[in-house]
Amino acid sequence: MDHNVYIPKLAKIIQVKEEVGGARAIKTFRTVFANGQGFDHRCGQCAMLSVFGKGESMISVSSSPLVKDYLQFSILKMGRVTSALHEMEIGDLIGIRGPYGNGFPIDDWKGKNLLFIGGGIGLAPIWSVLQTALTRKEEYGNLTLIYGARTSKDIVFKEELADLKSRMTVHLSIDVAEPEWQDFVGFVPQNVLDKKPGPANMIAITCGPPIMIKFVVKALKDLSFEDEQIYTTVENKMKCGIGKCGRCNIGLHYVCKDGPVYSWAELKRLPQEY
Amino acid sequence: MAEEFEPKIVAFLCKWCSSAGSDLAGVSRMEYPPNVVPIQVMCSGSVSPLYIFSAFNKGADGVLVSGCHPGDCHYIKGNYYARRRIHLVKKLLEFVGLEPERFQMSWVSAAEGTKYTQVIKEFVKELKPLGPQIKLRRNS
Amino acid sequence: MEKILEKRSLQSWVKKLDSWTIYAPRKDENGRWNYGIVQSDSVGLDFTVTTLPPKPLIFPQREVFLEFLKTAGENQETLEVKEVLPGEKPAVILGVRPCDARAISFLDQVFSGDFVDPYYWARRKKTILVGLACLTPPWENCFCLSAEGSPHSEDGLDILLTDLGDRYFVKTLTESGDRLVNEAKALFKEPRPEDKKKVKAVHAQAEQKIVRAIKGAKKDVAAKLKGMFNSPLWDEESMSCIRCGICTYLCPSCHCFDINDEVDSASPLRGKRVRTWDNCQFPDFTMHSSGHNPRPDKASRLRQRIFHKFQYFVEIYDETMCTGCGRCISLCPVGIDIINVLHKVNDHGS
Amino acid sequence: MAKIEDLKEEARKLLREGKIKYVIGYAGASNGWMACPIFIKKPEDVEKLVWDPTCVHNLSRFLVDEKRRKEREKQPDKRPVGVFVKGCDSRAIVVLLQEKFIERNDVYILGISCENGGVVDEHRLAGKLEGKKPKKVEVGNKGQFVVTTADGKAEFPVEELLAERCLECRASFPVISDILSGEKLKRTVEKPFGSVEKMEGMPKEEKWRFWKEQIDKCIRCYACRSVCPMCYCDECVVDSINLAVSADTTAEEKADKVKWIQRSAESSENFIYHFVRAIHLAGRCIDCGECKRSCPLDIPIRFLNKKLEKEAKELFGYDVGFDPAQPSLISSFRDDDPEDFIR
Amino acid sequence: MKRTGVFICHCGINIAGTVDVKEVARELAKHPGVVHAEDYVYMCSDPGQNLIIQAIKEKNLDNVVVACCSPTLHETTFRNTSKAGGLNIFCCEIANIREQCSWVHKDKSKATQKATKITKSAVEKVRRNESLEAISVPVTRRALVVGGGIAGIQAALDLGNSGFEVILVEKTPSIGGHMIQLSETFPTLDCSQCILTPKMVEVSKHPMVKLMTYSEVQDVSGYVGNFKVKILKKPTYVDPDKCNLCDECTKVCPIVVPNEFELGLTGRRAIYIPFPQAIPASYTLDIKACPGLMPIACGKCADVCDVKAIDYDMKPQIIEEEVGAIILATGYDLYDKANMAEYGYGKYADVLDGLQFERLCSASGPTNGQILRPSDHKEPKEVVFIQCSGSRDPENHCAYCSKICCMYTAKHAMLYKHHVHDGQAYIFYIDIRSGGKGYEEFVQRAVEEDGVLYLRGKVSKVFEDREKLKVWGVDTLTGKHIEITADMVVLAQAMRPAEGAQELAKKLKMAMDKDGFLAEAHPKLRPVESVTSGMFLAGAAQAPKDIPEAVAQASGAAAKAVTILSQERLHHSPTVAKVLSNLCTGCGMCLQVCPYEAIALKDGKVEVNEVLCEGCGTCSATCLRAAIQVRNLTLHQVHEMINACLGG
Repeated sequence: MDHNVYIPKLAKIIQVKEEVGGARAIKTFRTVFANGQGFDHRCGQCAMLSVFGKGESMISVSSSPLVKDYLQFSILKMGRVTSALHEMEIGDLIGIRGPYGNGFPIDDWKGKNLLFIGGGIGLAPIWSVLQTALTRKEEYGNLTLIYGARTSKDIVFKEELADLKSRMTVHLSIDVAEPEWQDFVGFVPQNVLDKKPGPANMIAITCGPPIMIKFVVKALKDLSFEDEQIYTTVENKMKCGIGKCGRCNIGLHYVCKDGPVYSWAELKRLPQEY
Repeated sequence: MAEEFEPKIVAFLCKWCSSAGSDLAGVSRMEYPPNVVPIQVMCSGSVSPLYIFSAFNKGADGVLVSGCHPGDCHYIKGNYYARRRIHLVKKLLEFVGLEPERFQMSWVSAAEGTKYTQVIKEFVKELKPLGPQIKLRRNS
Repeated sequence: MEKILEKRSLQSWVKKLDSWTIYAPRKDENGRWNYGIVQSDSVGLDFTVTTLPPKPLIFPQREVFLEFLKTAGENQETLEVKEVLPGEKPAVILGVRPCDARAISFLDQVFSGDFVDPYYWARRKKTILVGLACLTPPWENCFCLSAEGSPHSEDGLDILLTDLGDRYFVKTLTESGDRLVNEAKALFKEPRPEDKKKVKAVHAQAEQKIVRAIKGAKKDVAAKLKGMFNSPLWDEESMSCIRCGICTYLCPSCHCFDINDEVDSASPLRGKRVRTWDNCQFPDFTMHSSGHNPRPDKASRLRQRIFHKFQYFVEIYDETMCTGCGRCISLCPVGIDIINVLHKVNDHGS
Repeated sequence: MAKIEDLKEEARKLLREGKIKYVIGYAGASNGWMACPIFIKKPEDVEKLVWDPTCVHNLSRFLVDEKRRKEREKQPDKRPVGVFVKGCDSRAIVVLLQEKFIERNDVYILGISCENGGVVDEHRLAGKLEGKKPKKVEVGNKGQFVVTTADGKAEFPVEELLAERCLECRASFPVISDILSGEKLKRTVEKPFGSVEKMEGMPKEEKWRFWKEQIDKCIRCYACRSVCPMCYCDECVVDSINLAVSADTTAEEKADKVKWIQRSAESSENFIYHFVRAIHLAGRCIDCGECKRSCPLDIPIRFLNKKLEKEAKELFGYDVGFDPAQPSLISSFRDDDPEDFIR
Repeated sequence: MKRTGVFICHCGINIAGTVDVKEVARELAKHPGVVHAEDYVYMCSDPGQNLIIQAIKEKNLDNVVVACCSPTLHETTFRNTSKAGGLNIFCCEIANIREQCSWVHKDKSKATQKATKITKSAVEKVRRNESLEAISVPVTRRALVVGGGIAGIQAALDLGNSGFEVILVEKTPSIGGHMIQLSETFPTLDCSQCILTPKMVEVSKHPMVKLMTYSEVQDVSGYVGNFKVKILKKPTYVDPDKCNLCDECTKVCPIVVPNEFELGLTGRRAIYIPFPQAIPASYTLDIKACPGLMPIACGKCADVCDVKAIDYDMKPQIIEEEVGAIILATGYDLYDKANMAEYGYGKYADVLDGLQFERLCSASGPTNGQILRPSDHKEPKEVVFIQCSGSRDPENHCAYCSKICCMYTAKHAMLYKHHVHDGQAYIFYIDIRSGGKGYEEFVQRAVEEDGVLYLRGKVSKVFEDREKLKVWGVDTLTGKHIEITADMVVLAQAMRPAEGAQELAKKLKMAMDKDGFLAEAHPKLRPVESVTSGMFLAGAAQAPKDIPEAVAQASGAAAKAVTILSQERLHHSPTVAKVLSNLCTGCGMCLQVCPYEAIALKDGKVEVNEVLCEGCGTCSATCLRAAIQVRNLTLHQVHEMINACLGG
């Protein structure tokens, strides 16, 4: 029998960066396998991270597939495993299984304009596409990012975003006004309506809290986007990651295997189980 | 010859009486077997049945709960609640056939270094012939 | 091949099978049957039905996936992760009811596909299923016929035995089946024509005796269900559900599981990663660590159970994930009756 | 056997007047001969209600669901629910009141006395019928049980079929109710703890062998705690996953959730689970026997609870489920509680 | 992962002699999360402490464990050390490897293993400690004293003299309590009024004391340092400022009722002054006795009052006060007459209780100090005193000893002899308890100088026989039946908690013992404190006492109260219970077990008053859902400690 699907490969943490502190802390980790590399994944795919003694947690890969020499994960401290991950330091070993899931159909998007709409930690899954599109800028139309967080402190990839502004259109927002804040104040969907991106030859990729996605989609529809033009990712509790343990299904879709990426058109056909 | 069996005992000692009592035993250089690892709690009344079950589950050969004598509780009546709760736990464990010797409770005051020593000596003595506690121990 | 085995020769046959661990139904003090390891001299097949299906013998409630050990050296700590595949002796399960065997054939599909489950197959490949056809329904809630099975279904089995009074009609269905017979060739005689006739007869009679049935073919039920996701039916039917795990844990085809780390020692860190059964009726099954739960109530969980068996599974594998064994009905503490629920599904809108 | 016609009439009236949300009662089941719980919202459906010796379920369990439902709903329907209770069931309601889990006006109690002593035990009946399937179980005019099977009626003296817990029941009538059918017959039971005493008699190692064999069978389907009206916690202490989680639950709180036991259904873990449940039911279990009945593997869980009920009574003079005002067993003490076991 | 530093102390050879400290350090170094482990000969020495501070800084430790002697000795030391290193004091835990290990074991390897486990379990605990700061609440720097007897007066004076405002509440019209009723006091026979009245005046004039007579405490809310008190001021219908004590009103008042002060030996009017030296010196109109507060009904008193001090429209007032501490000195009453039928008490006029006899002896009493029979005002020639009347009789009356009866009975007999030289005093006693300075000598004087006849035995019956009282008893020494024909019988009635004291205690949520006396927090170590912090006990409210004891306890209580009032803010250990409200179902079991009333139910969940909570954790063991736990000793922590103790 070939490789045992349940046995994670050991990976070393080579970089830890605190993106957000406090109660809803977010850290970004970079890891490499023994061979000094990551694995080959598609944008938007996930991996099952192990902290031995604590368990496993499904995390989306935020680094671009084009980057070969590490895998990057941005992790919100939420439960047993993620808390343990947040305690990890450079040099510590974790286990990784994957990549899992379908990922974004970026090849179908060639030549199209890409509109990224993220909220909070939702930037992580977007990040891999965004980075890829940036590196292959010539293959895509213009790129726009609309990203928001509760407060300026809750914004992830702060430095990266700063330097991104020179390379693509970036609209940031925070929920409530702050003295230093120059950009938009309000929720992400409001920012979308405010910036009025046109649907022409556009693909919108939105990730974030379910409630945000709901209203972002509403906003996009108001801006007369078609369901097929809108892509998002779905989260559900996962254990096996390979569509067998039976808990992450939305209808007959196993999010771990058939998801997490769905076009709004597909998602509308599925029951509300996420 | 094979090494003699040394029972592993966890002792929950209330801070004000029993732990102080065991300190006194130390100050008076009384000797007793090193099988007991003490855990200081504020009051015998704070010893949850979960602690006891868990200790056996994690391989304790014996568990001791020790508190102030009735009427002496630093918190007025904690040890009375303990007395009731522990009694029920003891009855339950015995009911399923765990050796009664394995779970014991004692009143040891801050002045009773000698008694503490005595309790431990007897406890260890009674446990040795029983051998390791495997009934409730997690096999790992 | 088709053979005849005198009932009295059963034990001699089993005696020959010493390279296998033999499991067969045993009766407990409460008169309930369950599989256990048996010695040849205590083998008998005069049982009704086992409370637990043979499922646990291939898909055990607890399966160790791997062991991990973290050792802290002077300055550098090392982490070992060791795969633990089951290495038990090959097994024969005697007296598998056809419904339970069919269920195992479903599990075979679930644990294959683009991700093959090594633990399941390590056991499955080494297990031979010797079925026993039902002549009378083992209990009042059997409905295998309407679940596309039958009291003498051969799916998933290596051998099917049919009780002909003083003898068993032995039909081998796979190579392993043949092998098992060949272990004790001498004991098996060629069936006489009347034996074959009798088998047909008893099989036919057995089918007559099954009283309970689900209305409607699987396709229709599946189609009906599709439109019923938001039906009030689920709330009504789940009112009396107590959200226990009986219906799923005891189901021969339910296979949902959980994966957890079990720490044996904190320092040095040593432990196992284990798979345990889990089930869709427990509230924590789908609950996110944020506290959000896509299936927050009994209704949505009952619906998931029904949909998984009679809608999703049908669409994916073209089978209903139910073989009509009737366990969930007979053992439900509050009398929730899947057949009834399906009737209501059927009558829905009509 | 008490008649429930008047209770049905009352239920009909209450439903008609919209005084109650629904009625929890017993109805004939489709899956066999035992009654099963039914939830009646419409007056015309009250007809479906039955009362016979197979009405084993403790329906007060469903008051827990009702409370959860109310907590989930935005504008909950706060009307009381009607519930049929036997003696034991009513004592469960008393404990729920004692622990302020429900309020008296959350529930309209339709009480029925087990005048002939209680309900039947499946296994004992099966034993009597040698494989024959019962169709119906009734109470005959002489109080005996009349069992109808495919080949006619058979009669059995009550004691031969009664569930063990019914034989040991000291108050087989509702101790609290809004309307009562039947007499409040106080029964004298020679051995209210007979079953437990038998086991206490066993030698230590025999006891252990017995319980080891039983507890090893446990597959942790949690039917025992799911069916138990006293196991109303949203999150059981032995669960390693937080169920009672709200937005303000911190990651640390979740990460620190103690894993008292592993999920694996192993002997050691099963024991701790059943110990914790037993000790948490001390002074709360009202011996409705549902845990034992529901157990698909017939683990006699009830004995663990009964044992502690016995100790509560004998050591501390504590009776469970009679007085909603009395402090709980473990949150009270007497200066002269026995302490002969203490060194 | 939290970075822990472990420091193992040799304590010279005290630890190192039996425990291989190096080995312990090596083992701990391997423990997850431990980034630093070292041993040193004396950790508590300055160099030792500096090691810790350095390590905290250099290895930026999150917390430290010091394996050394018992926490009772150096926990504070090392917590301050870690504080000096920049850590919260709760980031330091002590592993007791001396008293509980090295000093009690000989086998070095086993002792070392044990020390390792103890230390590991301390590591597991400290890693999960929360950083906490002491809970601090402001203090209302005023006190309430309930009861204007000698104890209450003393407490009020001590507090006032310490510079704190005091509210002294007395339910009767005058302060003075029972002591003011006494004639002379044992063992010195100095006049009670002579020694008390100056104190009464002092307290009434004291600038810091606010006197509220004829008032009752209605409700107390809040907690230590911050009590809110509701006091009911009953109307006296007489304006003390106007009243000039002309006494005209009593002359015209048509109503006569028994005089409480004289214990019914005389009567008083509906409008009255309790006794001449009453403080406040003013009259009170007893509304219960008065025919009606209106001219039509009577109104005579108002008519004769020139200064118009009488005001029928006076209304009861509720006065709200805020105080930081409360002293209860509610005193005692005598055991009810009705219960002593066998001694004819209440039936025969000449059967008196001790207080009544005091009044007879008192120069200001109804008989101006002559001892006369109430029935016929003849001088009694033979008087029988019965001790333990209602005391030490668990079957029929009170189980306890009323403590002062032996002494005052001796005094009574003595006083009687001083008044009636040819009279004979008999005392029935069970045994004589005369512990106390000069007490035993006093009793001897009674016997030797005044020829008082002590009869060891119990009186079975007292009955009237031709204007005399027959007393039947048994002399338990001789076993002989005794019959005495007496002119007067005086009963040393048992002392009971003052009437109404128990209701008050309930309002204050104060614990009482089985006899209804207020319960002290600890019978030996905290005798003047009540279980409820901030509330203190003084005088006979807590148990039968004589005057010196009552005074001493009053001063003790006052001193204790000062420990609270002398602070701007109260500081309280933060290791108190916290509620995980998601898990709480509001069953209230924790509430029932809490000894400090620190837990309350609020809309279906419990809440902890962190100031009242002492952190005993009994609630956490009681809770079925782990919904209430003590900070820094949570179930999770203990779970991990158990693990470590078992080498897991």
